[in-house]
Amino acid sequence: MQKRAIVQANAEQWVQCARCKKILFRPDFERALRVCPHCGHHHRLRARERILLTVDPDTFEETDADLRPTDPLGFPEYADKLRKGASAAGENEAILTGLAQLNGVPIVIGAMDFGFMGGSMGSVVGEKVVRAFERGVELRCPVILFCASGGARMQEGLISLMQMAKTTAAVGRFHRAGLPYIAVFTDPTMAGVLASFASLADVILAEPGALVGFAGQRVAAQASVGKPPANFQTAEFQHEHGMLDLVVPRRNMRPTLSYLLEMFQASYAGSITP
Amino acid sequence: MQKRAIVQANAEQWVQCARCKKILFRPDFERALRVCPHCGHHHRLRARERILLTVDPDTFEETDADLRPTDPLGFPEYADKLRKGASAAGENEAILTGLAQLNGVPIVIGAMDFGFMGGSMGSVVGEKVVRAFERGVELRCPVILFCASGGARMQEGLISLMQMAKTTAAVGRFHRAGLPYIAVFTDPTMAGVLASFASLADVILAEPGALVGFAGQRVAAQASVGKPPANFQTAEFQHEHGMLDLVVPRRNMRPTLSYLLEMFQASYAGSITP
Amino acid sequence: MMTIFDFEKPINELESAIAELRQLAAEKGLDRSREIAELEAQRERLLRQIFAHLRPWDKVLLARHPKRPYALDYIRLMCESFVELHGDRLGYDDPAVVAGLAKMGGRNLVIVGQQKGRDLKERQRRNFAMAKPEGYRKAMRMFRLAEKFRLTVLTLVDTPAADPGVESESRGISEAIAQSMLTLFELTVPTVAVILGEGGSGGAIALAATNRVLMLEHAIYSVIPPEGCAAILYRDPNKAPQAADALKLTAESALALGLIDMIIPEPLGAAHRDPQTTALSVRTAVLQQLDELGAMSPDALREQRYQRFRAMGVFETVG
Amino acid sequence: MMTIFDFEKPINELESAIAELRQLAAEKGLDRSREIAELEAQRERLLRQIFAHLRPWDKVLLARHPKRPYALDYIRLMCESFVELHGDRLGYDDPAVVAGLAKMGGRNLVIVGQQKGRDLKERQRRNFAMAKPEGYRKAMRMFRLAEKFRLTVLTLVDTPAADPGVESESRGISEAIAQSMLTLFELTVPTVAVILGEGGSGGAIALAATNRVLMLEHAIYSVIPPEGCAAILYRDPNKAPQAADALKLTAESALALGLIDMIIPEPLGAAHRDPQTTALSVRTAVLQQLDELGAMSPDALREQRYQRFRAMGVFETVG
Ligand SMILES: [Zn+2]
Ligand SMILES: [Zn+2]
Repeated sequence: MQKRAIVQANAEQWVQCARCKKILFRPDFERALRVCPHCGHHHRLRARERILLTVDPDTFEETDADLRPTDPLGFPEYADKLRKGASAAGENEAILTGLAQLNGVPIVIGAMDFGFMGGSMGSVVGEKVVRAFERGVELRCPVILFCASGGARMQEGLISLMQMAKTTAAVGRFHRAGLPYIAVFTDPTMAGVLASFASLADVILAEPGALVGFAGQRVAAQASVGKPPANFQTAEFQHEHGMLDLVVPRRNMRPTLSYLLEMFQASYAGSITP
Repeated sequence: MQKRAIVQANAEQWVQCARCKKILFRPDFERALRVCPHCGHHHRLRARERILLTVDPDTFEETDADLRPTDPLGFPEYADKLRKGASAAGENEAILTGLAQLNGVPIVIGAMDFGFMGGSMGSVVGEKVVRAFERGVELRCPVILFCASGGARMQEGLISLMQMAKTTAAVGRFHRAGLPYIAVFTDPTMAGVLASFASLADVILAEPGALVGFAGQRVAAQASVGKPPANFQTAEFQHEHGMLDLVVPRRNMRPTLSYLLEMFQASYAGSITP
Repeated sequence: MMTIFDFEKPINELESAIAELRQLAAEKGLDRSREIAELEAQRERLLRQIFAHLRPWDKVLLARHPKRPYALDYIRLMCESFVELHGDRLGYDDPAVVAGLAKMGGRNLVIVGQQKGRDLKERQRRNFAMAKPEGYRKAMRMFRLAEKFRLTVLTLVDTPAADPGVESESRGISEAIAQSMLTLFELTVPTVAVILGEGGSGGAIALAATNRVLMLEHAIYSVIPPEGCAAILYRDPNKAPQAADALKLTAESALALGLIDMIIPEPLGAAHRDPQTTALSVRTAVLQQLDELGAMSPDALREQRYQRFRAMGVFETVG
Repeated sequence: MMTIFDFEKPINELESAIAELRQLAAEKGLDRSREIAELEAQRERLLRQIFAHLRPWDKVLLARHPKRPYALDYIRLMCESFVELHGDRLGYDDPAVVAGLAKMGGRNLVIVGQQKGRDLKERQRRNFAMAKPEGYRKAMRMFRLAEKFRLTVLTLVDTPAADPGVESESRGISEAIAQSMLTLFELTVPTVAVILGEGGSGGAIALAATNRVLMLEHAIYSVIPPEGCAAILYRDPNKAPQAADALKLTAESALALGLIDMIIPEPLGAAHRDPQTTALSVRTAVLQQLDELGAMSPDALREQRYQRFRAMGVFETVG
C-alpha cells in the first residue's frame, strides 16, 4: 500500500517494472535504457526513442513524415483508432523512418511503434518501408529496421495484406543491389510483419524476451497436439529454432549493429577487399 | 524340395524372387523387366541392361570406355577385387556412360553397376561422371543418371572422398548451363554417392523399395534414440521426407523420363516458349 | 439470418425432381419435356434470385462450400497432362500443397496449389489446406525449377490460413511465407495466381505475389478470417457476417480496389454446380493472361510484378 | 601395441617436475636453472624421439586427443574479433557447427567450423562435432552471406563424421552435404579450409570444397574411419591401426597425393602442448594463402576451385 502511494505521489520519479512489478527510480531506469535492473525485462520504447538511442547524436533526419493514413474501406471505428493512435504514440503512423549515421556510417533507419494501433501495417507503413529500401538502394546505404508490430492492419482489409507483398518486393530489390539489411525484432514482432519484410534480413537480431511469432498464442495452442513450450514465441524460442542470429541485450545493440555494418562495408562503401 | 530340384535342373528357365522367394518363369520375369509379379520386388539390373531398357533401340554409344582403375595406394586386396568386379559385372568399372536418345531426344546417360565392387565410387567413376556432365554442357544435352552404389570406394582412400567434391563441382557447372539433370535412385543408393552428385538433380526419381540412405543401417540405429521406422532408408521413406520427387515403378520409368524431358525442352532445344 | 445454404435445399429438391422425371421419361419412353422445362425454368429463376443478392457472408460460405472444386479437380479438368512432384528437399513433403509439371493449352507449366480434402481422412491429411513451412518450401523449389527451365508458374490459392501450430512456428512458418513471396518476385518467367476459394491472409499471399491475380466470382480474399475480425471488432465471433461486410473480402471489392486483375465468372449456382464449366473458364482466363504476359521480356516481367504491388496502398500526403 | 598415449605419461611426469622446480625456485629464491634446463632437454629429447616415428594410428589418436584445441579455441586465438551468428532459418540451429563474422589480420571473414565439446555435457550438446543437416544448412547460409558481402570464407574442419542418426537421415543429411559442397563451389570469393583434427569423410569434405585446403601436421583426413575400414577389411575393428596404414590418412600422404595444398607444422609434442603457437601458425598459413588468392578475380576463384578438384583422381587410359 505504501509503495503504491509513492508511485502515485511521484509518478514522474518512480516507475513500476511491467514484469517483476518492482518499483524503480526513473532516472536509473532511463539510464538503463528501460531495462529492469532486477529482472532484465526490456520495456517497450517509442519509435523515436528507439532511433535516438541507436544512431549518432544529431544525425537523424526523418523522411516521409508527410504520409497520412486514410480510411479506404470506411471500416468501423478506424478513423477514431487512428486519432487515438496518433496521440498515444506521438507519431502519425506506426513506423518512423529516416536517414542517420551509426558510428559514422550513413544508414537508412526505421522503427515501428507498438503504441500506434499495435504497430500494425497498413498502407502508410507499407509505403514507408518500401521507400526506406528504395532510398537505401539510391544512396547505397545499409537499412536497419526495428520491428514492433502485431501484424497487418485489419482496418485496411486486403490492402493491408498486399503490404506484405509490397514490402517483400522492395527487400528483393534491395538484396539484388547487394546491400546489407539488418532487422531487429523487438517486443512484439508478429504475423504479417514477421511473415514479410522482417524475416528477410541478412542478419536478424532480437531483444531478450520479445514476443516473436506468427499466430496468436491461443490460436497456436489450439492448432497443436501438445502444449506449447514455456518459451513459445519468445526471441529465445526463435533463436533456438534457428530463425534469428542473436538475442542482444539493449545495451549491446548499438555496438553489435556497428560491428555488423563494419563487416559488410565492402558492399556499401564500395571497397571490395576480400 | 521338388521346386528346388526344378530350379537346379532348369537354371536357365527358372528364377527365384530375391524377396518373396517364389519361383518365376524366366521369360515372364524378363518381360516384366525383372519385377516380381507376386511381390513387386524390383531386382537389380546390370548397368548395360538398365541403359538398353531405357533408351531408344540402337542409339546407345558408350563413352570413356577406355578408362581403367589403378591401385594408387597399394591397398590390400584391391587389385584382386577389381579383377573380380570386372568379371562379375561384365564392365571395367562401376559406371557405364554414353550418349543415346530417349524418345528421340539426345541425352547423356549413365548407369552404375552394383555388381562392380558394390557400385563404389573411386577415380574412374568420378571421372566418368564429371565427363558426362561436361559432355552434357558441350552438347547441350540433358543428363540422366541411374545411381546404384554403396558409396565412396574405400580402396582409393582420400582420393575417393575427393570424387564427391569433383562430381559435385561438375553438377554445379551443368546447372549453371541451365540444363536438366534427372537422377534415378535404384537399389541401393547410399553414402558418398547419395551425399554428392546423386542428390543434386533437378528431379529425383526412385525405384520402389530401393535402399536409399547415408549411413549403414546398423550405424544409423546405434546413433539414434528410438528405433528406426520399418521403412527406414527405403525410397518410400525418402519420398515421405521430401527428399525425392516420385517413386516410379520400372515399367513407368521410360515414359516418366520422357515427360520430364519434354517439359524441360526449352532449356536444351533452345526454344524458350514461356 | 438466412444464408446461401438455406436456399440450397429447395434447389436441390428441384434438381432431384428434374433428374427423376428425366429417368422416368427415358425408361417409359414418354415425353415429359414440358414438365422438365418448367421445372428447369423454376430452378433457374430461383438461382438467379438468390445469386443476384449475395452478401459477402454468402460468398464466405460459398468459398468454403464442401462441394466446391479443389486445386486437383481444376488441374484434372484444365490440363492435358500433369505429373506431381514432391518434397522440399529439406526433410518434408507437405500434402497441403500440391505441385507439379503440367501441359495446358500446349504450354508447359509449373502448377502449385493448396489442396483441401474431400472426406474427413483426406481433410486431415491435407491439414485443411493449411500449409506448413515445408509446403511453402516445396513451392519455392518448384518456382526455382520454373525459373531454370523457363516454365510459366500458375498458383491455385485455396486456404483458410497458413498452419498456425507449434510445429510450424518452430520451423519458421513466417520466414517460409516471406521467402515464398520473395522467390516469386525474383522470377523472370510469367506468373499467374488464381484465388479458387478461400484466399486466407498470409497463407494465400505467399503464393499470390504474381504478375496477374485472378479470382473466381465467389472466392474470397481477406487479411483476416471474418470470425477473427468479429472477435476483435465486436468481441463476438458470431458477428462474422458483419465483419465480412466490413472486410470487403469479395472478388468485386478486390477488383474495385485494384488489387486483382480479373474476376472469373462462375456458372449460375456457383462452381460446385458445374466444375467442368468453371475449370474451362479458369483455363480460358489463365491462357488469355499468359498470351499477354508472353510478349514481355524476362526483366519486364519482374519489373511489372514489382510495380503491380508497389502501387498498392491508399494514403494521403499532407503539407 | 605402443601408442602415442603411452609416451605421454613420462613426458607429463617430466613436465610436472619442471613446473615444481620452477615454483620452488621462485618461492625460495634459489637458482635451480641448471636442473631445469637438464629436465627440459630431457623432455625435448623424448618428444623428438617419439614424434620422429609417428605411425598413422598415432596421428589418429593425436587428431582425437581430448586436449587438442577445437575450432572456437583457434578462433579465439587467431582473430581480433568474432561475432557468432546462428541458425539455418529453416527451424534449427546446430551446435556442432559454429559460424560467424571475424576480423583476422585486418580481413573480414566468415568462419564456419565444426566444434567438439571439452566436457561430457558440451560434447553431447555439440554431438561430438557430428553435424546434422541443419549444421550444413547453417554453413550454407553463411557461405551465401559471404558471397553477398564479398567476405572471405574460412572453414575449420574437425569431425569424426556427419551425424548418421535417424533424425538426420529423415531431414536429408546427404542432400545437405552435397548442397554444402555445391554452395562452396559456386562462390566467387576466396575460400580456405583447414583440417584441424579429424577430417571425417563426407562430414569433412562438405566444408572443404575450397580454393585451398590446409592440414595441421597431426590431423587426419579419411574416406572412412579406420575402425570401420578394419571391420570391412579384416573383419576386426581392433585392427584399426593396420587400416590406418592402408588408408593413407595422414597430412603427409594427402600432400604427396596432391589432395591438400600445405601442411601446417605443429609445435613439438602436437597442438595441445601449445595451442597459442599452433593457432599463430594456422593464422599465418591462412593469411599467406589469402594473399595469393586475393590477386584472383571472382571468376578465376571459382575456376581455380573447379580445376583443383577436377584434377583429382588416378586412373589409366587403355588402347
Ligand atoms: Zn523487472
Ligand atoms: Zn517376389
